[in-house]
Amino acid sequence: MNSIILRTATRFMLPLLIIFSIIVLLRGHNQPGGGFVGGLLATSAFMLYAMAFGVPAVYRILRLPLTTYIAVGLGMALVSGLPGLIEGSPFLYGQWVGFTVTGFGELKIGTPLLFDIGVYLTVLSVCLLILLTLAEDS
Amino acid sequence: VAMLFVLGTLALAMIGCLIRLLLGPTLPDRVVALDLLGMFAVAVIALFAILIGRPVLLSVCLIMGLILFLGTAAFALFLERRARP
Amino acid sequence: MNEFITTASVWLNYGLTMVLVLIGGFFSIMAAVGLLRMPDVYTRMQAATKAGTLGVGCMVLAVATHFTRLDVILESILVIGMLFITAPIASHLIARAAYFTGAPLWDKTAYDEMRGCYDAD
Amino acid sequence: MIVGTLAAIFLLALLAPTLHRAMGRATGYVLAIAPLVGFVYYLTQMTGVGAGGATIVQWAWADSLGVRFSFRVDALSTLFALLVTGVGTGIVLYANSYLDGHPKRGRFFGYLMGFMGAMLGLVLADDLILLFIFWELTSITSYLLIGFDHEREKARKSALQALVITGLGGLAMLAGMVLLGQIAGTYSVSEIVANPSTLAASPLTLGAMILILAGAFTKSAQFPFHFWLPNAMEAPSPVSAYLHSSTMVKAGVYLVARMNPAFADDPAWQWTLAGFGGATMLLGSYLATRQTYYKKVLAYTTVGSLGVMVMLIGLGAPQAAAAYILAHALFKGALFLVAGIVDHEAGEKDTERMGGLFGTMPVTAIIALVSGLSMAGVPPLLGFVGKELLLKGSLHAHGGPQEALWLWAAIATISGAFMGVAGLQAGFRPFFMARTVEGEFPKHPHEAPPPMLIGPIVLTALTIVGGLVPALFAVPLINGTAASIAGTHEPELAKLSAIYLATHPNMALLLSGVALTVGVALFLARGPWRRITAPLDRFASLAGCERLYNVLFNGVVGPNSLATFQTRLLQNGYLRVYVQVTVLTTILLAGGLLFWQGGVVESFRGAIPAKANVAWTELLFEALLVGMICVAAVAATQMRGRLSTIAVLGVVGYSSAVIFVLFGAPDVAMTQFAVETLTVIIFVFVVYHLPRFAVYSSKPAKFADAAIGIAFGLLMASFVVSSFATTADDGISWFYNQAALPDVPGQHAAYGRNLVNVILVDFRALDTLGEIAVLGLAAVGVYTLLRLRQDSPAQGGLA
Repeated sequence: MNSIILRTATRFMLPLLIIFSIIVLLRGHNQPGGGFVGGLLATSAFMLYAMAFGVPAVYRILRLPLTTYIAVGLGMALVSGLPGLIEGSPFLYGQWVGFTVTGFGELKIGTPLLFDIGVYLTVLSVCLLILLTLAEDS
Repeated sequence: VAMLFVLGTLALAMIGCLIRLLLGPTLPDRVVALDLLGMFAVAVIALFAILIGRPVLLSVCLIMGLILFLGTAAFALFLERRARP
Repeated sequence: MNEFITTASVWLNYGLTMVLVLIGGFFSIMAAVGLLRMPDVYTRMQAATKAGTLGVGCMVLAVATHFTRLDVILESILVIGMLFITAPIASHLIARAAYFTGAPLWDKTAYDEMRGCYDAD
Repeated sequence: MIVGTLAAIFLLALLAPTLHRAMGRATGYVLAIAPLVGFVYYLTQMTGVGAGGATIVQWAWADSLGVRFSFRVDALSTLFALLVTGVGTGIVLYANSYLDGHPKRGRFFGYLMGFMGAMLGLVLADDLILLFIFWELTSITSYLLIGFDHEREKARKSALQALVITGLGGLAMLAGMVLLGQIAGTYSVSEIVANPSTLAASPLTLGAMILILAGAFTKSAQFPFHFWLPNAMEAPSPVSAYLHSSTMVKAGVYLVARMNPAFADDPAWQWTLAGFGGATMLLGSYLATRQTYYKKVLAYTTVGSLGVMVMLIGLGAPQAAAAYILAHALFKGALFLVAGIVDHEAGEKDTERMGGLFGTMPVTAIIALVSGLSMAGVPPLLGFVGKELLLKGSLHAHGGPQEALWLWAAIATISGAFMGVAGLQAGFRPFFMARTVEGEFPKHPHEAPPPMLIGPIVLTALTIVGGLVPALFAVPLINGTAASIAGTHEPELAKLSAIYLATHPNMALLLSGVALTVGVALFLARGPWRRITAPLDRFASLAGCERLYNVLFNGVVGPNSLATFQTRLLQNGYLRVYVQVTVLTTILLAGGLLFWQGGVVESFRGAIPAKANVAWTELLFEALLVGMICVAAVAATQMRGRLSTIAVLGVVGYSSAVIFVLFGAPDVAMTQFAVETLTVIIFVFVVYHLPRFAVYSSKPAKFADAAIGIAFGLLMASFVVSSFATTADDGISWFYNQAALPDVPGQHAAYGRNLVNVILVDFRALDTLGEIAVLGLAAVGVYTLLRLRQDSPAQGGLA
């Protein structure tokens, strides 16, 4: 699909969509959002790119094969559970560490956040894998 | 109270869109109808945000707006490729 | 004096949202009618997209004026911006696709600029 | 130390194939070390245990179920442990050269060691469930060993037959064990056996007993289930010698002996054991006389001997049973090994066609003769002692049913005679009598290589020594085992030395002499005897239930059987049928349950007023959206092109997203919307591959599908409505609210106002972890599937 208009639009839209999906992911705890929706958003962003520039182009941007992303995502989710274990409380127990970032005030990063990013990555790579294989194959 | 009146008109518009979608002779007609219907959905959500006073719905509209066009693009792409594989 | 301002601003904000919503509604209904009345795909498409985008745009703007908070306004501007970018692209794509797949033109079309320009690339 | 040897054996079982690749011929010797060590260890235990002592080793394993990883070594288990390890060492050495040059020898050793470990574990286990686990392990390894030479169809069939029968028996036994565990309140064998009174009290004991006996009888090839053992002769000779003579088939006898104290006074127990044992004994030994194939003769005599052991335990003659177990293991093991040697060296299987082998295989001939005579019960040997005690036990057994005593003695003598015939047939005929058939042996017969002879020589030596000088090892073992079998009441111990028994005339000696003479006579007249008994064969095979087994087996698995019918019905390749079947089953199951319990009708009445408090405009709008969804759904079915169907479905997706928003769930709305668009994309791609759209289903099929669809819709609706009816206690939501943002500081909190995501990510993170793992797997699955198809010539990809 080599319509120039689509290409120029995608070149502009892709980063925007991805940034927005990350925003949705990060604010998941308090406002509507979270790993799943973020992942889906990112997938649609990449799909847009695939439509405009073709599937091989997407593989080029992703550099690593998608299956590794799945592994990374799952790994993250798993690792985020470990601190809970070390603390002696049950696996995946939320651990929070707060530190102040100049300018924004108190910032609390916690294991659930890591878990959420893990979810985000997995969902993203899973959907993308299926879609791209379908697209490539058709 | 005027809001409700507008809600009604939007509903009417949606129904019209649906009719077109069902009747629409060619496929692109249906796709356009679907696209418009999606837009109406965004409008309804925006209106609803005003009604119940929760601005947080706006992000839902934002996402819908973005992704909606992806659907139509997919259709378009497919139509084109079916014409000359 | 400031009491007047507050009532005015309240009335203004409320009024403005009301006006915008009405306009949005009007355009939306127009889009739907356009969609129904227009003879062939292309004319329907342009009606639907133009009127639709404007209608929804106003609606979202109404949301902005209703909540006079900064973040809401910023977000609604973003939404409108996005809509204004994506909608034309979508319709462009559809038009292209429709044309290639030979959607019938309206019998009374004056002239067809596209005819010869595209070879089946 | 106990568990040490066990673990070592299992470890070697795992390493055997690699060991074999590394060391080739020497693997046998290395592997033999473990059982040898075990054998020596249990020898040292023998004296201590003889006096009734028992060492217990145990760990907590699954406390909640009350199952403990415990072993108990007492006289009975030592006897069997010695058998397993002693004969085992001989077998490993024997197999080492028997299978010399066989490509898969490493694997054979792996199975063999695996079996040895399992058998050793079985005899030592003190916990019912642990015993069961080892029991099943033996069945599996025996399946692998019988079917080792899997090219031969016959081997595979008999291996499967053995597995099916012992497996089913095992299953019944498990049920029996669990039942027993419930009655006795504990799974530890020693405790169950210690207080038979609790068992006698409860009504369930009979059931538990029968089930356990079912397991024991199938494993020890008792009367109705005996036919798998002769078929198991397809296995290589070392396997037959080890599994199907001295160890595995005795597992049932071991279990019966172990459980005897618990059920001893129960007449039902005695009668079943004596009855089945006697029948098996008679049938087994009779059929043995009909056979000419070397291993078949031995197989049927084994069936007979197993019958003897079970009968003796039933008749309450534990000492006789223990003696016979020991004697049988020794001479039968040796005879089987001899059969292997003859087959391996001379290549001939049928005893009638053999002859004059004494000249070429002197050592093997002597071994065969001694063991054969021991089986026949010729005086100085241990076999004679065993038979003598058998007759004495059956003559005046006090434990068993009194009135039929002479009956048992009669059967014992007859089968003793038949055993005699078989003994001579196997031990005397092939070596010392002239060869009646001309022509050379298939393979030029020569003496077996030394390592193959070690096993039989040792076993035969023990038979001789055991008979002449029992005090050395026979007495402590046999009396100790007798004590543990008898349990409470003290068994009177007869003198064990063969010479003493032979010189003190009594009724048993007389019967034994009669049996011997009849045996020799029958042997000499075996030709006419076989002709006379030929017509009887039909009856014998009928009684053998083999035909019943085959009919059943084919009925379930064979060509025109239940299995094929079921697969043709359900998996017939049409996707439509799969969907129909799944939907129909859900409707039937869920619907049935709902109507049966849920009382949907009341819930319908209760649901309507629930939503009174919402502004009527909202309600109106929702109605509109729902209306749109219904219209779209109906339209979707009527659509001509696939793509338009997708477009219409898009409507359904978008409207449901809006409904979610109306119900105040932005999260869900977003996800629904994104998913909807992605599904549309997926559909678009998928549709690209499908062939031209064509209406397949005929008119009636359409209506059927419609009916199913509507039914499913109704079912879902009734589910939703009934959920209204049940009072939604907000207990859970209160907890999550509280935990997410605690009003009381300090309490563990998740610091998140967006409850949906907080739950997803923090509270129920483990489930989410599971879900994304599943997601990952699904993706990989789809990827490979598509990649597979993709290798076929790919049409132009996405430009």
